[in-house]
Amino acid sequence: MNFDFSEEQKELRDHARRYLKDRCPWTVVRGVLEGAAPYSGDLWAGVAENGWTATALPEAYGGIGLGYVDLCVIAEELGRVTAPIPFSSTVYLAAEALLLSGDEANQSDYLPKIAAGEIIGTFALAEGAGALTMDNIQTQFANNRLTGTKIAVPDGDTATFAVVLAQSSRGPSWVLVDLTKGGVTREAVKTVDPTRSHAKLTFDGAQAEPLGGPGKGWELTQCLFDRAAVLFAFEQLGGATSAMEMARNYAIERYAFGRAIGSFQAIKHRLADMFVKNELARSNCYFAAWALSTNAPELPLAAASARVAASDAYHFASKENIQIHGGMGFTWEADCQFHYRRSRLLGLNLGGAPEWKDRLVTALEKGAAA
Amino acid sequence: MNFDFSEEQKELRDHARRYLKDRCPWTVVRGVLEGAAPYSGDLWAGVAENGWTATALPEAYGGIGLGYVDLCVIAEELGRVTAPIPFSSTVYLAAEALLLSGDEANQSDYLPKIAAGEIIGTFALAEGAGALTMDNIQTQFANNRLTGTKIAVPDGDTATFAVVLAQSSRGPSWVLVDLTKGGVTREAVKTVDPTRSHAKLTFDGAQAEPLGGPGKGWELTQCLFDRAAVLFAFEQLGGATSAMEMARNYAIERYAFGRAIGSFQAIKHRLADMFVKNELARSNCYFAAWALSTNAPELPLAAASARVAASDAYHFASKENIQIHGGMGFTWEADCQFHYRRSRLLGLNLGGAPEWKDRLVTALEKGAAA
Amino acid sequence: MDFNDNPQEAAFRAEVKSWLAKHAPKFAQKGSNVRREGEGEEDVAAAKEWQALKADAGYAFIQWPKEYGGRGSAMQSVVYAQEEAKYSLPRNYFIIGAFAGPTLMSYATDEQKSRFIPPMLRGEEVWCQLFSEPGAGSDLAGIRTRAELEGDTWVVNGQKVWTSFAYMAEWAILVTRHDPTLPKHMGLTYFYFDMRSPGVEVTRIKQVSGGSDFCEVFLNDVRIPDSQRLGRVGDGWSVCLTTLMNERFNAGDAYRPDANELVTLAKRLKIDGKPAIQNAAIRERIAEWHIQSAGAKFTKFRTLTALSRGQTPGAEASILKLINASKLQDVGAFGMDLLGMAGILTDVDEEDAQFLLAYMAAPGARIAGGTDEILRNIIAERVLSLPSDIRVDKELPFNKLAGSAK
Amino acid sequence: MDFNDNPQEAAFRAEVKSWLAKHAPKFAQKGSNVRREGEGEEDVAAAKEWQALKADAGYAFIQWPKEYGGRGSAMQSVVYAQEEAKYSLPRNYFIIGAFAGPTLMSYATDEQKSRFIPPMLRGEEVWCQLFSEPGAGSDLAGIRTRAELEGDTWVVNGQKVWTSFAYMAEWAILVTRHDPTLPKHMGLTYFYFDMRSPGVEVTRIKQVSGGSDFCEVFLNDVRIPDSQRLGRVGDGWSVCLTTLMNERFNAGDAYRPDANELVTLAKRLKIDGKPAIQNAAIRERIAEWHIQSAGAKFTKFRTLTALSRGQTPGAEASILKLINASKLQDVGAFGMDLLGMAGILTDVDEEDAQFLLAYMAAPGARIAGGTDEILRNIIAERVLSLPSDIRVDKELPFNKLAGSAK
Repeated sequence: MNFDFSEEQKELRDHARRYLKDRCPWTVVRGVLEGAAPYSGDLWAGVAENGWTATALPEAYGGIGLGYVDLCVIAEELGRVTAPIPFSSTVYLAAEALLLSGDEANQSDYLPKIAAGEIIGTFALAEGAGALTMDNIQTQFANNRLTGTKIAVPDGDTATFAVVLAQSSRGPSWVLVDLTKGGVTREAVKTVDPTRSHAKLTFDGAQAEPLGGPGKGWELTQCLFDRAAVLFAFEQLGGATSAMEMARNYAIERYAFGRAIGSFQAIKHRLADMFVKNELARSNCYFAAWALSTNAPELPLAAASARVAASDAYHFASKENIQIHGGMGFTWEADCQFHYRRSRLLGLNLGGAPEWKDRLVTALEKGAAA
Repeated sequence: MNFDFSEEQKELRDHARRYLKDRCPWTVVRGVLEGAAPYSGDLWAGVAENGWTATALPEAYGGIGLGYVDLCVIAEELGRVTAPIPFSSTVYLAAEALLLSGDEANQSDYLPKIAAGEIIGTFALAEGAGALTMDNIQTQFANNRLTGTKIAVPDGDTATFAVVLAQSSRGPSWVLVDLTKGGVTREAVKTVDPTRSHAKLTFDGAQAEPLGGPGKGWELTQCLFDRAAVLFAFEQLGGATSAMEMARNYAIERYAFGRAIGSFQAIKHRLADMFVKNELARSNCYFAAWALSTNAPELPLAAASARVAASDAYHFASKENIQIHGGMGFTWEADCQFHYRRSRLLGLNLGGAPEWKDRLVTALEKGAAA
Repeated sequence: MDFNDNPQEAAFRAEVKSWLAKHAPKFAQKGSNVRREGEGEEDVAAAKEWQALKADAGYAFIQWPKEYGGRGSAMQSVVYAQEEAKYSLPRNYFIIGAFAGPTLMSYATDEQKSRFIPPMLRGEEVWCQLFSEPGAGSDLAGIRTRAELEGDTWVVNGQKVWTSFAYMAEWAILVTRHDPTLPKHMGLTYFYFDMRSPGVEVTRIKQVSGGSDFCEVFLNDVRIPDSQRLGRVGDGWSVCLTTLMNERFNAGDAYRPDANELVTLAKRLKIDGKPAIQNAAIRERIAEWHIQSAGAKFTKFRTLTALSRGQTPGAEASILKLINASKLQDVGAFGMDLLGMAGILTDVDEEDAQFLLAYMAAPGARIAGGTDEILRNIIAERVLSLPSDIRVDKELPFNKLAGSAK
Repeated sequence: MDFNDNPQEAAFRAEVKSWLAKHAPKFAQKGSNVRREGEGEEDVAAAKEWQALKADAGYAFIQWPKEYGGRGSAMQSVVYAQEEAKYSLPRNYFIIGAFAGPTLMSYATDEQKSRFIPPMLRGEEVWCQLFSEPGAGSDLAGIRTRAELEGDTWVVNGQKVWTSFAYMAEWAILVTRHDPTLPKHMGLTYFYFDMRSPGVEVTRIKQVSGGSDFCEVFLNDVRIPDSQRLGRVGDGWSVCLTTLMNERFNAGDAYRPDANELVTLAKRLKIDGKPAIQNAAIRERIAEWHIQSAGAKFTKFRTLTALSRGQTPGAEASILKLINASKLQDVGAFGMDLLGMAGILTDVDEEDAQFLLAYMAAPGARIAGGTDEILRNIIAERVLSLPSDIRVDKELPFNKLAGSAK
């Protein structure tokens, strides 16, 4: 049985943890929360320099030949510190979309720049409240022109390009848009987590090109989200672990009624529950990392399980972390808010828990039928 | 504001509580659990003698002219002691069905006997696993003959008559069957709670007569269940309160690690949670009692709310009562099992929580639309 | 069993209704479920005017004894509040006065009472309450702010926190530690003092929700005459309990959004082309929250019935706050889940934004005015008479307690 | 990251597979998710025969040191158990021997070891463990069974409870209180003795689930030679910990029914004419339980990986038992809810009855072998290093403790 990271992966993790402890303390996250910059430029540059954006990319496109399990290791560490950088949009979404598309020309154009950390990319799906379905996509693609509005696009304000799901005469299709060209209006929007920037993108006959085959957009999106869900889950897992550690450390330091508050069962049992949720999430995440790295047929079930478990664990840990900190934890000056905000953001970026529970059971039904 | 029992009702409650403490200690319930008798004959006779079966019946039919709030008071006390008698089937279901039917001949025949405690009646609905719908009723009624099978009929083994929902040429209809006559086979069945007897009823061309109008059976059943749900909810509330008191008393008496286990927050906070659930259930029950007694248009919402809240409270209190008692609470000799069994029985007798949550929201939607 | 006023209540309600109909509209603002930010000076001025008008009519602090301008009736106070809630009136900056008043009534001299009670009632002076400290929240008796006697003047040093309206208050009630060598609860002494004294510094605390209703108050060599001590030296804890007893009277109203707002949202959204309200998972959640909301509402009615019958309510306020605060957090998060990827957006219509705002406000609701954990202790100990937690801090000198040096 | 054996594990697994394929079928019974009642004498005889066969092949207690007939390998023990679980073999009555053995190895004389260890390994003698008492379950050190020394013989009086297989055991390990005037943990002394001694009375305890696997054991003037004491007088607590350390090794398998059984049920049932599996509320619950089941399964794989790498596992066994027991109760109740009014029926097909049986068995699962509350304490204290509960029972003489007289 060998169901754990390898020694090399553990070294990568330790290195990433030390690096981020040094380069991404809470003050960096707070800088983005309170400042005007959409992300931390220094950290983004450093992450690229470390080669993290190139982790799982093929060497032919400037990748460094590690695999998806290694990318999961990086994701967990970025999640621990709520890194305020456009990593998930660029690496988990845009790069993965290009890889899935099979479009070699665009892969050659964009992937090396992503590997080098030179550009930001994103994926644009949502158009309004509630889940998008195959039938209600309003954004239209025809004659290489794109028209419509996409909301809550991660890093849409700073990305160079976006992969967009649009309706076409052949059905839902992916298209690739250069966001720096004409016909594109971008408007930064406020969200629950200002440490990660988002935008509304309005396309008014913007130049675009098809990606991944006409009418394939819906299935490609499902595949993309299965893959991205695993990487998001590792960020969530890292966040949940960090939130638990904050709460645990505070419970040992803080005294009330003459004793450390961690000696009260109301607190210590809640911390035990956090640990249990986190460990179950971790185990589901490991399985999903294995499925992602081996392209296993279990990926849809494993990805949904990891996402549901990690979303729940992070939500619980981040809210109870504030509760255990008491009034001080709810102040702007305290750092508890970073996890409370980020847990909700990551829990919604790929669609909410109800959608993913439904996907999980769909995969389970197929498995049970097989 | 006058949202409480009246002084007279409180006297009735105190009297009922004293009476049942005397006549229905756990040994009586255990006698039915372990013995062959389908119910406690002594207690049933005593309850009838007290006039409790006549509480809400019209004086014209031998009733004693009290109202439904008074019947709720009785129900709560019977629920506290998990009274092993055919009260709910006879009073909440059979008598209420007769009253709803508007059938004066049958009312005159049966209600005085119910008021006097001379007969047991019941209502037969379920035919198999899952919820019955208008379209899948298999029991057939034609030419005054009834054919089909009803399962899990409360007190079906001892009842003199049953109101049965059957399919007819005019649609779902209620029929009244004398269970002591030919064409009826009754088979006592084992259930989660052997202190209340249940039977499978097989009708093979049994003589039956229509009740409440042809094709009205489905709507009548919904009305009946709204009314019965309120009375069941008071039994559940009484049970939940009693289970909480058992747990609370044990937590004060039992010592571990040199202190009463009730001084550990894991225990005391769980008891607080029990109390909160019970109080919310009580408040929902009171509203439902008001709606039942005044035939208010809010009855469907109030009844579903009371049932959902009281089912949940009783389930929680009965299972955590065993947990707080530890290993001793799980032994056959301990009395914790009576609530653990009864909470599940009452929670299912009118259909499970998912059905009732759905009914609740249906009522809420109507209210919100109005 | 009904929902009707008794004759006295009905008469009082009619009187209140007609008085409010005449006077309130002038002060009523456009209502909103959600208060997004602090308030301006116009609001304060309007609030003072409204409070004075109420005081003149005997509606200011109805639960106070008649001799101090109240009506001595908890039930009438509730009836008035119910009716007043139908208007969206300027914010009540005088709530601390309502608790501080009875403390003065019990412990102050006649002269002090006639100086302070009338302007308190009329809202002419705003009061604040300097109890909690960074190191003493749930465990209030753990406060460390020092008071040292020099002649007939106490010199006070320390830091207080979670003080509502401190930035605008003229006067304060204050609990201090006069002797750290005594056991925890025995070394406390209670005062009132002028917030405009030298050495008082007030900072507003920004919260995660963006609000800044609370303040930090730093006390540096603040001098308080011994004549402004309330209760004896060392009796501070029992004076605190007098104040807190009056505070507990306020049973929280239901927070919004709640089950009904989710019904509205679910009717509007679609899942797989069908209205989300048809989705069984959403229906179950709505049902579960509805029984809490309805249960809370009717629990309040039961409390009012007890008041109406002259009885003392039990731990109902603790129950309501406990369930309402967590429900707010859960409903907020769930509403965001239903909105899907759009759930993260802040600057959208209030119908959608209310869930995010609830999510951001809820952690505060679960803490302020008694944490979930303290409320469960209260319910367990006061209602169910379960043993208190093991106390290690009752007998040792305060300055020898673990953690007290921090 | 993969699920493969390392080469040594693979070789051992192949060896085990082939041995089992040859010997197990003769002993395998018809399998069932649910064990409804106790077992008969044929089962015991078959179990003894099977255990002897395993001992001869070196598969009896694989984790024991080689010199006592084991293989000294936790990982091989797991591999064997995985393979053995593929057959439905007679019940393991020898499990207590597996814990008692290492205690004897540490504390008994060489003569005693050679007398008792071999028949323990071969299942020729069944052992039981007399630890818990009616007044001492979670708080094991609170036992009251008295041992008094008369010459070189101890006379033991008291009552033990929750003893597996006591009705058939030939030998027992036992913890007693030799001095109630010493503090709780210091007054304990540990023995082994012959269950056929005069004064031993065994009663089977019937549980709510109908099962009666556990016994009560009454000890009336039972005489035990001082030579059968294990450890020094007063060292009973640390000898207990040796035994319990070996017990914890057993990580619980997942209980059934679980999410998969609900999928099967929901495919079969209809709600409003449509398969229940399409109902979103049911899907949510299934998803929530699936992440627990899958999480538990892969947590076990992580534990096995640690074992395989020669590391010591952490608190995983506590996590798994904690979630599995409550899940069993919740899944049972939920399955009954789906069955509706028919959910109350006991004598129906196992596919339906399994939910009711789970509901009735689950309260025991939440208590036996560590209650939910004790497990959360273990996780909080051992994994997260949180402070222990305040202990009031560590220093006082046992007979002066509150509650100890009861």
